[in-house]
Amino acid sequence: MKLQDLINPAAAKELYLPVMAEIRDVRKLTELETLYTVALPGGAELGHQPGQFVAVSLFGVGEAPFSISSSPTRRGVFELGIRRVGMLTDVLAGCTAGRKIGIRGPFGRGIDVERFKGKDVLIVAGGIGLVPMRSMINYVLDRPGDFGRLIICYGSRSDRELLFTDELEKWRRNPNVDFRVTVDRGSPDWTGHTGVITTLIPGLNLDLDNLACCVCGPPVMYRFALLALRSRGVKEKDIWMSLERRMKCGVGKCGHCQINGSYVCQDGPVYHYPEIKALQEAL
Amino acid sequence: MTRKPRVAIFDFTGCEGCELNQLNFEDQLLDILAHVDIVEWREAMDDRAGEYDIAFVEGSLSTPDCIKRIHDVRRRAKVLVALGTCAVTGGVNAVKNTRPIEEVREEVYGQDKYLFPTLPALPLSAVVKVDHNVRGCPMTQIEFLKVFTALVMGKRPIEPDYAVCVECKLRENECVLERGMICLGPVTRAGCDAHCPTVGQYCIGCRGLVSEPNIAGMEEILVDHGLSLDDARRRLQLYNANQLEGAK
Amino acid sequence: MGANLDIKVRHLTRVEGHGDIVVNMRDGVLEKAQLDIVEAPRYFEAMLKGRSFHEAAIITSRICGICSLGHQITSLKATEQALGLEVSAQTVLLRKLLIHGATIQSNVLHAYFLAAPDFLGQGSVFPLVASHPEVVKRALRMKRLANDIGDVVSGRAVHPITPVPGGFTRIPTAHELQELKRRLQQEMVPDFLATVETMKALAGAIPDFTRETEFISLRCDDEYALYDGDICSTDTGRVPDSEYRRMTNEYVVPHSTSKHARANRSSFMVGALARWNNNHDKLCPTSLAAAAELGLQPGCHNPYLNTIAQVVEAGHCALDAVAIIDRLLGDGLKDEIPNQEPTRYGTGIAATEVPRGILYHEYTYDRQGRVAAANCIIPTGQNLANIDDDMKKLVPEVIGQTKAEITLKLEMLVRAYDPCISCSVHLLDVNFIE
Amino acid sequence: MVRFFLERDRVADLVKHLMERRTVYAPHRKGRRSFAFARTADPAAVVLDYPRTLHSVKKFFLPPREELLRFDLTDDTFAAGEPEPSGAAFLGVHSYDVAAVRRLDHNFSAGNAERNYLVRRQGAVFIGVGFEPDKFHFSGSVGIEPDDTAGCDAFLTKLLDGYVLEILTPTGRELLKGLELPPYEGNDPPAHPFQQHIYVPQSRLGRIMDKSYEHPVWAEASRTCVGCGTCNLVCPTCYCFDVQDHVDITATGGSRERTWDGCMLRGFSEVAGGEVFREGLPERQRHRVLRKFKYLSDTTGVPWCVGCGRCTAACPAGISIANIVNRLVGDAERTPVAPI
Ligand SMILES: Cc1cc2nc3c(=O)[nH]c(=O)nc-3n(C[C@H](O)[C@H](O)[C@H](O)COP(=O)(O)OP(=O)(O)OC[C@H]3O[C@@H](n4cnc5c(N)ncnc54)[C@H](O)[C@@H]3O)c2cc1C
Ligand code: SF4
Ligand code: SF4
Ligand code: SF4
Repeated sequence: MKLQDLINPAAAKELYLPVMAEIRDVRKLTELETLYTVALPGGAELGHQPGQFVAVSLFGVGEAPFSISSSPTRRGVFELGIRRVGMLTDVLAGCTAGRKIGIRGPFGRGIDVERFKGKDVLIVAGGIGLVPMRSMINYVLDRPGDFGRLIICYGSRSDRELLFTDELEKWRRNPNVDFRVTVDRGSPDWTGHTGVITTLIPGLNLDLDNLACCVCGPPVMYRFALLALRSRGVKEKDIWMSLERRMKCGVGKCGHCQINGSYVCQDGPVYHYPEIKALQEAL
Repeated sequence: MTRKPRVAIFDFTGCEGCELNQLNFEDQLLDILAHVDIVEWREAMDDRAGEYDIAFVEGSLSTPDCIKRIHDVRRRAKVLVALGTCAVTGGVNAVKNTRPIEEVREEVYGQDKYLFPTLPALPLSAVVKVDHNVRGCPMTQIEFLKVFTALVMGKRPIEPDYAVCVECKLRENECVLERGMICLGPVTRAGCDAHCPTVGQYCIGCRGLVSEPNIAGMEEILVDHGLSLDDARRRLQLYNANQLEGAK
Repeated sequence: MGANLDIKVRHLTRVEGHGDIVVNMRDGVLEKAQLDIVEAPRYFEAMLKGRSFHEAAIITSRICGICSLGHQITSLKATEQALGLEVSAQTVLLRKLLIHGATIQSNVLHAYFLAAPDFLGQGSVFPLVASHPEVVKRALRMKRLANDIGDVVSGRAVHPITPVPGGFTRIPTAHELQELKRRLQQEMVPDFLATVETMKALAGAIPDFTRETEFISLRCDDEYALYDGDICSTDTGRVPDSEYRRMTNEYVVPHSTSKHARANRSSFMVGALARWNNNHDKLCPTSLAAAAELGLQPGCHNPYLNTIAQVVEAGHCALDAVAIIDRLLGDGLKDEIPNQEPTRYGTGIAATEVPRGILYHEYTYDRQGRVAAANCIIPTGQNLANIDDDMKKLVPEVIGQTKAEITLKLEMLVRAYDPCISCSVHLLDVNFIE
Repeated sequence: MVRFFLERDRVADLVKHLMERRTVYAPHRKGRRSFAFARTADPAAVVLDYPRTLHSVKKFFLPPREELLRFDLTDDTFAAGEPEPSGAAFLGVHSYDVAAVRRLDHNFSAGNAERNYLVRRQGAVFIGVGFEPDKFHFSGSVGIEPDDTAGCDAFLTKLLDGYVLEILTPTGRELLKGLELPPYEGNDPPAHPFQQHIYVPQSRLGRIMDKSYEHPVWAEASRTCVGCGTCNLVCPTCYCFDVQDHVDITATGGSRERTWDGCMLRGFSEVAGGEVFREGLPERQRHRVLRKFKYLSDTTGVPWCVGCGRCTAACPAGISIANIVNRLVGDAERTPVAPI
């Protein structure tokens, strides 16, 4: 029997108690999304990997998981990009600098950057999926010697919903970055590419033997992005994906985030594709 | 919050039990009053107000006059809360919708039936936008307090979307099916803390249905527990006539 | 030259349900003085038809939140009679206890929250929270305890849960009843005595008006009749409850979605004042002393004093509730299962004194135990004609006053009856045509 | 192993003995036909001969509702909830419920060990009792016999005129010291047969579950399943929970509470944007059953269904997990079985 025996509670951790952090800055990204800069007490470092997340809480409202959007190379503070969709995020949208919020984490398995080192990095981000991917993008940009080329495919529903527009502009102008963006439906003055995100993939210039790719977006996107990548010859072993599931604890206890037998908050949210290929509920 | 929210309370076609239930918060009434200004409430006061932040509305809509008045309430309210099942689903009133309206009027008023105009009993949401619901017949006090504190704090209240059985289990009740009774708890939306089964009565479904009820399954359960299919449907209809209309 | 007067009070406040007061006087001739009932009809009959006997009381309790207990108990009694279901002595005692709780709660609510603001010249009870906090707290405390009787014995005060045909789905524990008794003795009785003092101080604001009318209530030999009894009229004496139709004679009037009623004259009155006039000899000494304090005399014909009769009665209910609890505990509580095996399918009639007067339910069941015919007559409907008659006498008497004063007197008059308009509209005489 | 004879009339002495030393939780009557673990106040009210309790003893270690922390909204501070070590004697527990506690112990120790559960679990002493399987029990099929003493400190086995009391651990010996009982020298009482079974040995279940994913049984079970979640909530090995904040009516403070949750409920797997990852009842039913017989078994080596029969007994639609499994078995092994 592989059941682990009862361990001493003194050695067990307080899993559910937050640290009270402070919102330092609030920047509206779009109608729905806001970027928060958060500082831990005493200037402590969060110490995260790109792709990891924290649980954010407001007392009396609740707690929810959010990806860390800033790169670990940025010190002292970290950033969260949050879309307004419900109870907690509604109230967060009204918060201003100085407000105390509870933070637990960082949680989960982020991007295994060691396995991306020395390779071209392809990021495929749909909609709010850019929020966690931005952490990796800036990480790569801050350590240019460690990685090969950076290729970014970003898809948004419309040009009005594009996130981080000032940074997008910087990426576009960076000669070391192949930055592509598309919108499902452009406004009349949109001059860029129109179409779903998968339409960007056939036109990419890829070095298939030296590539690591990470995908993050809305649930419907994964299947199609995978098909597009596979048809370009991207190897399964070179694909990672960041998944979202409902979660309540972030520490592998509450059961909500299970995909078959796997806990997204423990084994994910960033999965190596070969690991989850066999999980029927994953994609 | 700089200013206390202005609250108004209105009643349409219903038994006013929900409003009475508000007056029955003896322990919390004074706390509630500390958070808000009650500016209009016909059952308890004379004042008539102009505009309000939160309107609590009881009852279903069943006359042309109701429809006119609810539009007026909606125009003047920032947030509109449907109070009690009559307001949320049409409630018991909607049972009359299952029979031809002329027949019903004739039965009650005979040759005088045209004296009093009537419409099918409608939930508020059939006519105006409803922001939040407090369900129950009478409205569930614990849920009212939850919605109320959420609104005072400026957050969106969440409505449970699981069955009464969940709360019944959390309280470790003996299931009334075990006592040889029937129960509508398995498809009825929770939020009452399984009040009726806790005191030995079956759940009569007064909080309306969960969002994706398996009605055929529920009917089969009722038949297995001794009702005819016809009786099973009637029992389910009591609070869900408007909702089941489409289903059949 | 005679006076002209037009009063229209739309959706009268601080009453249960929707009613308008309409008065027209032209050149000193009163053309109209009436209470229009504009509450939307709900057609309860359509809901009852074909429903199982398990559901009849659940549905009729939804006629009115204020009177839900009264409807429930009356409905259960009628159903039990129609189906030949015997109930135990314990069941009857628990029901009587419930009626006491509901009567206290309703009478206190009316006296403090709906009527008292008039005596103090206020539009609602809310200003009193600041000006008379002790009084408001006392009222809330009394209501709380009265409701707790409902919560403990019937699962919930509004739309009770546990009373079902044949008994109760849950019997309260001895501990719960002892606790109620303790609070009745330690809180309710002193609060009642304080209420008498408060009302005495306010009684000066009660208009002096009399009109002789017929009073009808239940009456029985051994107690102050609430749970059951004969129908008793101050004009014609006692008849059994099966003759209720003769004592009500309902008819439709165009200005009211509720039917009106008459017995031996053009109108009659039911409710606390009628019970006082018929049954004051059965009240407990504490209540009789309170009545004397408050100047309530037997044979009282001032409808405004209905509020005072309600207060007096609340004291009796509180003390009798203690006596009932003693009997229940003395006999030992038994975990009885409701008797729901019909021995026949026929017609049953029941009458109960609910806070506003006599409530009648009559059902006929078919052989599947489904409602085939129903007839319910509620107290407010019985009072409506009496209210109109009072208004017709009152308006000429006060015509010299300002319109605002007259309006207030009329509003207070209607409120004194504590009308329950929801009920009055929702139950009408129906025989289903198969 | 030491065995004593506990005469029927002396059961109350045992309860009293325990009550003098510890808080005692034991099965009591609840409602008209049910039983529940409750704190014992009167030895005569303890029922040792019962089919199953509404909830297992899980409720003492992972309460249905539990305060994780209390917060103060006026200054954004909080205080952690203070779980207390149970330290109680749990009398009259069935073998499958003790087996379930062992599984929960694993869950709350493995990976991130959780203080709340582990603190509550401290010092619990189990005095098991044998049971007579009814039509819902099938624990024998998952390797848990009625007289299985694993995890117990002492164990009672029913005889015609009393019980055999077996002392199994030093804790048990310590606790029962001073209770003068004669030794038991008779034979082992006969075991009662199960009426419900899973038709393959436990060792073959894994392979059957591997092939079950697309099986029609999930849809068949969903015809009458109403998604009420009862089966999750009564299960002694289900541990999923939800967390919500509750605010006091004064709006100055409140608490963060966790509540039992269940994978049969629609909202369980719903995320922002309205996507429900296990959209239909068939998907949810499959997840529930595979969690018991595959996902967790794959990592821990034991089935997470302990065969107590609660989910089946309590399901309003009468859906039987054993019958579902047997349907899978039947098709995998090509043997005819009864419909679910
Ligand atoms: C690993 C991870 C990373 C995430 N990163 C981000 C991010 O960077 N930015 C961002 O805006 N959002 C992110 N989300 C989604 C975010 O957690 C939800 O939007 C948030 O929980 C909604 O909370 P609410 O109280 O505002 O909504 P609610 O009012 O609770 O509900 C709104 C909707 O959100 C769903 N929901 C509620 N709780 C959760 C939950 N715990 N997990 C998922 N869905 C939930 C509800 O089912 C409902 O459909 C992430 C989720 C996960 C699991
Ligand atoms: S009593 Fe009703 S609500 Fe409670 S578990 Fe049983 S079926 Fe569900
Ligand atoms: S208890 Fe039965 S009806 Fe309820 S969710 Fe489980 S299987 Fe479905
Ligand atoms: S799945 Fe059912 S039979 Fe198995 S342990 Fe859980 S409740 Fe008991």
